[in-house]
Amino acid sequence: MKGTFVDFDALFGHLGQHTVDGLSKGSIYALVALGYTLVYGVLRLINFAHSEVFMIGTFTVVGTWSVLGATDSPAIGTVILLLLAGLVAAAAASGATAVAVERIAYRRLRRMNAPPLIFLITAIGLSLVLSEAFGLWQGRLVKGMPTIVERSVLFTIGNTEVTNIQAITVVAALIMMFGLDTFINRTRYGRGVRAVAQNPDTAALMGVNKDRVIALIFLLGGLLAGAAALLYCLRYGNTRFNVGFVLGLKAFTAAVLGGIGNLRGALLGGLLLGIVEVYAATLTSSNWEDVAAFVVLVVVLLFRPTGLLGESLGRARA
Amino acid sequence: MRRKYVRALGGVALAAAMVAAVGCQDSGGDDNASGDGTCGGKIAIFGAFTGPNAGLVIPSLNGAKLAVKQHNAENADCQVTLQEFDTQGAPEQATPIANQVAQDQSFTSVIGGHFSGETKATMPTYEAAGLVMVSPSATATELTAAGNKSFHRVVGNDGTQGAAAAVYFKDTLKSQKVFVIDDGSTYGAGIAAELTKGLGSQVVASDKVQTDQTNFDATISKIKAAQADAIAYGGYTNEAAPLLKQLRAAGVTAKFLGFDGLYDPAFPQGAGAGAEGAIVTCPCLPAAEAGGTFSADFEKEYGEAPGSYGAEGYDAAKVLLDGYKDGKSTRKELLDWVDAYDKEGVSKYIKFADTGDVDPSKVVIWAYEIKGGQITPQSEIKLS
Amino acid sequence: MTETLREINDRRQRLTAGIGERVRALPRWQKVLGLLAFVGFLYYLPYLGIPGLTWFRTDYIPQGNNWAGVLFSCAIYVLIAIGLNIVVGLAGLLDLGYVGFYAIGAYSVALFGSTQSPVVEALQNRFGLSEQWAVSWAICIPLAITFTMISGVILGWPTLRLRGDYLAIVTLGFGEIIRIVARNSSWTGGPQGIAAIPGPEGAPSADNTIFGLIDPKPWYWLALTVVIVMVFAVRRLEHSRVGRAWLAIREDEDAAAVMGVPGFKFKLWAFAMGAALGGLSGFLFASRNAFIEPTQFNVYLSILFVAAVVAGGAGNIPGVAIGAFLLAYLPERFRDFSEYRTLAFGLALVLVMLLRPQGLIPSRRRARELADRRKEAPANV
Amino acid sequence: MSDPEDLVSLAVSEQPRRDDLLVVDHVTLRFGGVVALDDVSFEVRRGEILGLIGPNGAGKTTCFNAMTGVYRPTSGEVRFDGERVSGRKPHQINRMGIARTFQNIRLFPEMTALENVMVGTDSQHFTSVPGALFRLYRKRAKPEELPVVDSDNGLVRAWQQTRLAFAKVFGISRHTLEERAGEQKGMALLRFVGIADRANDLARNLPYGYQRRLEIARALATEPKLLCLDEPAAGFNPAEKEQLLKLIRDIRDKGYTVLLIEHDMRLVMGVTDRIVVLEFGKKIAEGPPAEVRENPKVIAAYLGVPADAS
Repeated sequence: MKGTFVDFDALFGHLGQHTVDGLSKGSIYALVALGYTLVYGVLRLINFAHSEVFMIGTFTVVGTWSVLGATDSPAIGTVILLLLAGLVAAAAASGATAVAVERIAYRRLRRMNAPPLIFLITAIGLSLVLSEAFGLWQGRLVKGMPTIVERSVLFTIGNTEVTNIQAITVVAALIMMFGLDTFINRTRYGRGVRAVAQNPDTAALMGVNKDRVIALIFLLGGLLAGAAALLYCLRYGNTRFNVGFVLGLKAFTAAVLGGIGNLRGALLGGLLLGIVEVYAATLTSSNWEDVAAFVVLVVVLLFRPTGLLGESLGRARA
Repeated sequence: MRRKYVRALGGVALAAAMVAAVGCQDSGGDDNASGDGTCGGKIAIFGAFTGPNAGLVIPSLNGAKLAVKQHNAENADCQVTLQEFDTQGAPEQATPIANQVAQDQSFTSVIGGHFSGETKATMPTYEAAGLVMVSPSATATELTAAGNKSFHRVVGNDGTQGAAAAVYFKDTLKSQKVFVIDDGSTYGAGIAAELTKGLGSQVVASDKVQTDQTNFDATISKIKAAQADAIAYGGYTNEAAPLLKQLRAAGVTAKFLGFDGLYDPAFPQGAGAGAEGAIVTCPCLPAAEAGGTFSADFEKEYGEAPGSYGAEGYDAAKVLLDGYKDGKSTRKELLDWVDAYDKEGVSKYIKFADTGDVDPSKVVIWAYEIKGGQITPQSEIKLS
Repeated sequence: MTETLREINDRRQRLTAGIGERVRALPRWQKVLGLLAFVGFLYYLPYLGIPGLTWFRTDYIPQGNNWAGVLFSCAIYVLIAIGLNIVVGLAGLLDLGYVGFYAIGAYSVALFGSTQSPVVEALQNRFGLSEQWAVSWAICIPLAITFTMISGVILGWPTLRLRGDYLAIVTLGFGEIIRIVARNSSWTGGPQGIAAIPGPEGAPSADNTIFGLIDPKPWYWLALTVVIVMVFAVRRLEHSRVGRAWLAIREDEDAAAVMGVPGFKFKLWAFAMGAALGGLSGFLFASRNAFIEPTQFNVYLSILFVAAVVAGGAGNIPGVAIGAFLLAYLPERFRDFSEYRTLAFGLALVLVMLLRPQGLIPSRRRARELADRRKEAPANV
Repeated sequence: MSDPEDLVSLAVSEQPRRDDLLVVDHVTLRFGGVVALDDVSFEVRRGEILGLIGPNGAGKTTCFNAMTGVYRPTSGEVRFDGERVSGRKPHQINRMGIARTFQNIRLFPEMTALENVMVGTDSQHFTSVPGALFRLYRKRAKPEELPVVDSDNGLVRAWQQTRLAFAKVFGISRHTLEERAGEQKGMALLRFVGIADRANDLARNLPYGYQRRLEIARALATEPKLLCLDEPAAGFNPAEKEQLLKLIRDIRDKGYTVLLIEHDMRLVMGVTDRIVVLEFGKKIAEGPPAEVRENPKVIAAYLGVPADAS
């Protein structure tokens, strides 16, 4: 056993590998963080139930695959079919959940003009209801699923191995991120979103349907969470009723780190958080990674009180 | 109008005072079953019957229930009641339950606790009340080190299991470089420390993961860097299953050994193909080895195999039930009865040392291997 | 369906409001007398034997928990809620890491008061003290309060400049850090926790006559007394320059600063006072249970605390007290539904927030605020 | 004004009257490339009512914010009573003796009118958490400060007498004295601005005119040497404006110095002693109302005719 608490050799010996690991871990954070950031950017509220939107996505993937009779490492055609089916089902389920949450709870509260704290507590309640419902229904232990895509090393740079799953995760996250960015910044719907984010009342006067825009925001967040759920299943092959809690917390941290309400901030924050965690876990042991994550958050907020890239969806164009 | 309020207030106050004076009843008041010759009594069983860790405890509860059911069927004149108290595994919930059981004189013995934390929190209370505790699954070494008189367990402690695992690594697997991981829980960290003690210099490196962790990249790099040929994991299924799955996916082929926390059908299910060939040690007898018809009865009753600590739960209840059958009906008599107990159980031969541990020579540790997604018995680990 | 519910709710609200007005109209000495009777009733609660009311005892069901023991937990939660209310309800700061202070209070008495703690053992070795030596319980009280206040200031100093939601996530991180450090460090007893934590009569033992191992009633009375003292203390703060400053900060921080309220200083005080109360409750909790381990202080608990405070009625002591009481009491009373406890709690939270966003017993201010807001909100939002 | 019952008047210092209280000394303020204030200099003299006027976008509010420490000038400085204003925190600036109201009313909506004013009086007080909790800092009580014994009920009377004896022996805590003083002064101020009848109503429930007056009362409660009013007449009808004029004059008569930012020329002309006119961030005129009214540049600015036309 090593006597020292901090093991620099372990970190710097394979720095590239740890960075790649961190990036792939962080891209899932980033995708979930986008959901938080979208809602926060428009409504200025922490959608605590978003973590369960993600959780439902993972269970949908498990369900879809088991219905389709997936087995370990199937033929390539089947793989693509399973991935597509998983993506569609998870995105649909997550998106529907997110919109339902908005319709059932938040819209009513908005009509009442309730203060943000009330939204937060409602969201906490919803989050408890959803995760407990799955805990009761699906049991509380980890649920395994078949390994659809066998891990293989795609290419090696020095002593850094990049695997196919890591590549898929990062690339998929980047594509979705930029797709969303384009959608928000270049389309008519996106303009509506930005208008509501900047000033809801003026936007309403200009003929933007606020309810529609907000539903759209929740839908987008849900779809991304569904995609994140598929990537999560590919990478980890397990899920649990409370999988959302820890991941949601991390994703929210990532969103704040990058500047909540800022799409690019969510990406940056997610990736950074993933890297910080892997570095910290390597440097000490895995049970200190959360401490490292939160310490980095506090330090960043001390010097940049609104996160790395600053907040506001409305000004996301930079 | 005002006067009415005054009178009403006064009336309420008076009523309260009277009820306080007269109705000073505490639910624990009925002390009938104290050695008046009647046979039978009430046993309290406490543990995490709900909550995230219930899966590990339910088989034990079912085992105890089965034992009581059989006893009551055979002895119509000596009925025993088993009262469940759910703690969710939390010490702060177990403490008031201990108060409740201690104060209710109709309870004459206790089965539990199931986890070390709740046991540690409640041992002094039960001891003060003179209640005998027989635990099916609290394995922390220090529980029997503090000189507590009432605590007994029908299960080997972490020290024995850690030592057995060390022997297994040395003799059976012939591992030179063992990587030790634990989940930082009371149980996991404790047993990993015992193993590390037993293995000495063969431990090349270690890592601590945390509960609900899902990504184990850092741990895997460490294992690769250490070029370990075997991995030991102290902890539960929820982290072990994803860890093992990711380990195998990352191409690590080192032998994987877990402890009784993984003696759980959900472990091979969660880890999938990756679990194949993994070893799980457990101070519990394989169903086929368990004495008599226990596992058949258990399967008939609950439609599934006994699982983790099913036999221990049965044994814990049986130790007490034998006492009731023998006419023991006070807390003192039962405590003495358990202290002197000396009989073959379904999981092992049960005879308690002074500390409350099973006589070390009677403890059996088995190694199980995951084959085809099933936990199958491999061999008994001989300690000496 | 929610509309009908709301209607019923409104009707009930009018009814209870009438009662409230009438109670407020009573002369002062009658109110004092009523209050005294209520306090007396609270002290009498562990014996609750009034026919009809025995249904409320948690040991009314066979698998039920000890009634006085549950009352103790309720009192601890109420104490936590009163502390959290200073931070969330009065000063309007969203603290999701309150459990950190609770843990620090509990660990203060465990680390310094228990003969089994590594810290005490280190002190024994360092100063050649006997194996029985440990810091006495009474000295641990100021220790716990001091440590928690200091940690409140340490947490608040850098973070209180942050805006609401940022503060929430940073405090949440703080709560996690405390737990992780407690679990991963050897000087805190690690995951094994610490046993033999002393009470007023010293280390837990069967010889203790009042605060013994078997009967939790004295512990409940102790906790209740602390709660009552703290309610008075917090009311003193509330009805002083300090309380007004907190409210002003909650209402409009910038305007308050312009009116000469040193916002940072008073926010720090709010944190420190809230932390001290959290620490005190952690202290009582640890002494009573005589054993603590890090898993008891997870961040989930702080989220539940905040939920209880808001659902009870933030800013109003009776409100937050009832919220905290129900949080501790309901799961124990309805053990029959044990598997569904959390689900039911979540549902209840959502329903309370949708139907009664101002909380169960709102502060009168807040009730009016929300009623007004509803009127203000245009129908087509 | 030496009447001890008068709680509203500002305690007049020994300093000579009519000296400069606040000096704006060659202040320039740039935001990026935009010059919001361009080398502006003027001063507010003790005991006067100074009007700061100008058309929309002239830099009135910017100037106001520079004077009250919200913005730090790019060059030049603002001095209050000889001390620099910029770089201090808002509550420190209040301590120096500058109080302000807001153009868009910013009361504490969930507090009563009296509580709002008492937040202001609190700025002169010292009780903090330990003081409010333990009340250890005690002063010997003056006879009029002692608790009264007036009840007919024997029990209550006994209690009151106990309190009296206690207060005689141990004195009265600073907290109690400050609370009492704050309440008295708060009520006096509410009477002064004419809204005492709604003292116990929540600020949000007050009518608009009352809210404006409450803001003034709250600012006065901090005992400012300089009271800055930011468009106090916005949204008022002529009758209300007339009442406001009277109130502002009363405030001056009580010894306060007033800086009035206003859009409405008539209001400014009627009440101010001197006027400073800004346009496009520059000072274009300064002087008594009659003089400023005749100033061609001012006329041009207000009528939209270029000033250089002559």
